[in-house]
Amino acid sequence: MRNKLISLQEAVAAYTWDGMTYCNGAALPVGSDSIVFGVEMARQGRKDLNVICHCGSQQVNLLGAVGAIRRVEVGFSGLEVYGFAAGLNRAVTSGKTQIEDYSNGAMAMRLFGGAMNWPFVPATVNTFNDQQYCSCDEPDQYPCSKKIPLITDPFTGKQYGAFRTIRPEVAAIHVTMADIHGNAIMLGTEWNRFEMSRASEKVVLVADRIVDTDCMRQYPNLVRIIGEVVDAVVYWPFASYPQASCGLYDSDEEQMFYMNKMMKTEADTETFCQTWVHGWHTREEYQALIGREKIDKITDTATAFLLDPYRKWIKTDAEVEELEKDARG
Amino acid sequence: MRNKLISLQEAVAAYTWDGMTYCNGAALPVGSDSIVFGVEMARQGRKDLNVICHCGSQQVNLLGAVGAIRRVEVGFSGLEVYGFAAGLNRAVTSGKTQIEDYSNGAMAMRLFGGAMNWPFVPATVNTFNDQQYCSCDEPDQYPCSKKIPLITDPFTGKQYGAFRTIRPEVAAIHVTMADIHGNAIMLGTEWNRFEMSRASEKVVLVADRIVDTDCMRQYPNLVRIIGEVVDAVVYWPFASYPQASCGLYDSDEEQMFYMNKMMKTEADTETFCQTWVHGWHTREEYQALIGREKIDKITDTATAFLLDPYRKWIKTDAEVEELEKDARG
Amino acid sequence: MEYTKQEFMAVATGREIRDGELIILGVGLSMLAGYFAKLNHAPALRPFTEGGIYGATPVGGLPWGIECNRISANATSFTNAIDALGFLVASGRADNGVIGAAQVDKFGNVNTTGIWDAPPWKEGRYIPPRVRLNGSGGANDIAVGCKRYLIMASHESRRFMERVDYVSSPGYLDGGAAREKAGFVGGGPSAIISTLGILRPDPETKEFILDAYFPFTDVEEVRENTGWDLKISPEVRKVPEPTEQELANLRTVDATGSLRKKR
Amino acid sequence: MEYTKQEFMAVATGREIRDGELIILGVGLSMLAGYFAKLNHAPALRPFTEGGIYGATPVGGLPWGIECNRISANATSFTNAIDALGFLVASGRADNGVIGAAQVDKFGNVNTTGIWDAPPWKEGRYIPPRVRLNGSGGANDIAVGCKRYLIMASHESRRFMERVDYVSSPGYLDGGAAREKAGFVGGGPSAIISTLGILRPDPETKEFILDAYFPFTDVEEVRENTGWDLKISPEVRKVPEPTEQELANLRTVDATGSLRKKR
Repeated sequence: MRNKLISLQEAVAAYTWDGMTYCNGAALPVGSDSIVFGVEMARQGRKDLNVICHCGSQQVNLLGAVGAIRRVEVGFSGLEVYGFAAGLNRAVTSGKTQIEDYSNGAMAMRLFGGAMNWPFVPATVNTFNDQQYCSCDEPDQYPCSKKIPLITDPFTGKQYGAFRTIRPEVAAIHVTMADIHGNAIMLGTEWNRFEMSRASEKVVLVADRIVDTDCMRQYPNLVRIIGEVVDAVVYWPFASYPQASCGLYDSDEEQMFYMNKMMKTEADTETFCQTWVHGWHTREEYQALIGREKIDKITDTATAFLLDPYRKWIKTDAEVEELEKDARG
Repeated sequence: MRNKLISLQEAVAAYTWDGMTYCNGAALPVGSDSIVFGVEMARQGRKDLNVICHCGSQQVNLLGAVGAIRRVEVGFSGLEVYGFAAGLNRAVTSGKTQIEDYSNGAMAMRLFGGAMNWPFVPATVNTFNDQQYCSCDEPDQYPCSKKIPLITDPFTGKQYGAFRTIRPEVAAIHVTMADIHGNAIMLGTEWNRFEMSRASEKVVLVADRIVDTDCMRQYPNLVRIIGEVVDAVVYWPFASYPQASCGLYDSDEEQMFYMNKMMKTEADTETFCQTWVHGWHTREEYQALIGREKIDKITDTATAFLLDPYRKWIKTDAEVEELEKDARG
Repeated sequence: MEYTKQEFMAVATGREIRDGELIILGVGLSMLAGYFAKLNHAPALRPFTEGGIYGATPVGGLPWGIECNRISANATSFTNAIDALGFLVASGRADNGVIGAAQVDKFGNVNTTGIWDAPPWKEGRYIPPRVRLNGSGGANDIAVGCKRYLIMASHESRRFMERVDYVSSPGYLDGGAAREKAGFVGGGPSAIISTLGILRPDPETKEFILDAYFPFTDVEEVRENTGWDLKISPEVRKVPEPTEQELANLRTVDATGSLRKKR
Repeated sequence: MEYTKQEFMAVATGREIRDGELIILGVGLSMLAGYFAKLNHAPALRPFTEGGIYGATPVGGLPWGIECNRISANATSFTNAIDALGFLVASGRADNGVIGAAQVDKFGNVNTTGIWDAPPWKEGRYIPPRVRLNGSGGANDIAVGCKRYLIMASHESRRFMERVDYVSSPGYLDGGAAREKAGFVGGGPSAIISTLGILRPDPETKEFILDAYFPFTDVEEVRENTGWDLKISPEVRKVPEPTEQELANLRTVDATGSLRKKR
């Protein structure tokens, strides 16, 4: 398979566009997510996005705060112990962003159904309550009959709901390690990254580390995302910052609170973006911005031992740069 | 969690019964399967079984040959390059065993739906052909309307099929490595063992190796079967013999052909069983029967390196015996 | 003894958790209550998170989220949402769960989605909320699927409402047989543990009534802080103080003292 | 040049496989044809098996099965049947697949389930077969889902039938627009490669007609060994002999010579 390494800027330029259906994640707001990809989307000024995610995380918080999101389908939009997502919520309450609520389980099942190319999946959750009755797409109908319509089980005659399945146009998926072909290993829970990688028409991986394919051959059962379905691989250490990446770094508590606080107003968002969206271009600049002290702190994680078996296959920055050159041809 | 080690004989005595719905596997006929568990079921004279498997393997071949199967739902009943399953086929063509055909994909999806506790799963395969039209449960109706009934997609109005989901009473699942709590690692393809472990009411693991739980803590992403859903763990090296176990041993070509040849007639099956079903009791006796030469040959496998990362956590036979004693209390 | 209301709520919730249960825990208080129970009286508890973290206990204090490294450092398995929320929860397999509530009503319906001036059910249409909360996350799956589950909420009359603005996670819906009619596989909420006491559903009407109150309050104060006409159990009792052992165990789990900082 | 009919069939099938395709391979001939293609002219082929073995090439000869260790020794990923047969195949994502047939009819419907004296469609009821075969395995999923697929079968009139006893894997059903009406996501079989030649579907009627025959046979022999009134393409041609390079490549994949032992 071909070498799929591509720069972050090129990846966003090539695989995202205004008005698209974009899928991110897919972890919880404190963990693994392709945050840096969303930041670059903000930098390149993407707008009118239809976002699919079971959990928004700081990525959707930022994209919401800068007004890039037309509509979002979500299971959980908050930041867990870090609070409500101030930027996204500002967009939602102002009416700028339409929000369609499902549960986290429902989002996973709908992606599963999309990966299967099923017309719908049976809904045993989200029914007979406001997840079913409220739809931003049909605001004038309450209870809504179209969002999660009722169907009859042909075997028992009982009534169940039906979820619309999801086939995103593009998913940007954060992984711990990838090889240049797009085979990837995730440490920590997958959430629905496995299903997402199969449901999406295009898949861009955002990897904290690039490893040799020999790593995959030693641990094929860990390779849950396969090069066969991946279009591009972006190498970006701290891709999930300020959130965590299992085995590599913890969430940056200070930055998590600071970022969310800045998302509260348009003006503060602007200030935040000057530094954190527009104030860097390269991996080196990004890490310089985070700062050595912070990096030392967040990489001192209790999960570091989980990376040990794979360290010998990890490419150095210089090696990855060579591979990136090869990929450009 | 408690120590769930149990002897093979006790496991079969405690978790199987005449007339039950039993799920095995779930690999293909050349690979991973809980064969020794089925052999012990034959030894204990289980009968009238309703068997669920996507691939029968030599286990269902034997159980069919000894007349233990009333009905089997299956995706593939053969032995791949080793030929048709002579014992099962004898039972099927004689009318002793009813066979309900689905595709391998359908069996996996139906187990997935069972694990979800969904009433049915949409069927985009197996429809408009004889998998849908023929049912051993409704032999007088052709085309059968009840096996894979048609349903209407509430979103588009198009017609699809609906598969009955599966919730087996007991599954005996072969795994490469398990700890005493029932956390397990599979090397090689999972087939549908992940879904099966969640769909079944009771789960018995049949493990080629017992490892320390520290192995699971180093590789939690590999632990796809969790102690939380497992009832009992049987330690049995060469549990999949004469089929293969990825990382441990190849299929025994000679025995695969010999066994299948013997299944062709009732008399030869009887002869085979005298040695291979009734002729041993302990792990040691079983390995003695296979013989040192064969063991040396089949364990000289090209996949052996896949086991390397886990070897340091593997318990010796003596250590497992101590743990088995502890489990008995 | 010195403790915060939040600590008492965590201990009281933990006491509701039985040894051996397969239980799904959410972030924050839910996790603290669950791991407190495991340490305190339920060593065989089988806790997991909705992303599929199994066999883990938190290290270094309250996890910031359920995929925080603090809950990932000693897991025996990492799987995924399909597994945890689907196979184990939505399926009806999990014994118990713990969810939080921004609003809860007298039938145990929970709102974590938003606050409306004109709630959808009253307005007959859906408009953006005045205050956006988080959405249901995995709580809807837990509320529908778990054999039983526990609700934790701060006891204030603006939160304990006759009817919540939006049902994110269904309790007993309109009460009586309504939940049964909906066909949910799980049994519904078995208790609401608040910062003031414990409410349990009437077996027939499914209306939550006051079963017990915390030692630092009384029935009247609980009623005053409840937005519906709260019924009191004839056997209403005072919840026993946390023992020193219980508090010590709670604080072992809450190593960063997150529950001590709040009121 | 010396080769067996089976070897020619494998080479001819391999030639149908295009570089870069995402292709699902079954056991036996199917795998040999696919890996021959990868070695010979399609280095960017992306083959996988129905159990979810990716990135592998066989070692030590023809794998005994698709979970044989011979195909598991250098994989880049092992997943599962839901992934391979569901996400990649039934979904319509895979470009190509190769299946075998015990019986195949003029519309490319394949039977691998059983042989009946009174087939279900004729009898109007389902009774056990006289000869039980294997069932569809993953072939039904492949036949329904792959963008296109190839059928390999031994060319004998008892196998090339007007109508098969049992449709395990649907081709074009009753021909014409029948498959389209069924709504299958995949496009149907693009060729039947037999031990005597290559049949392709008429674009309108979907009836398979003889497109080419192998050098060691002729049109008449092919017709004689076909159980329906086989139509011949006006452009019918002789299939070029395998080159030495092709045979060498095939035999590299078929290291144990399994195709040389058979006739």
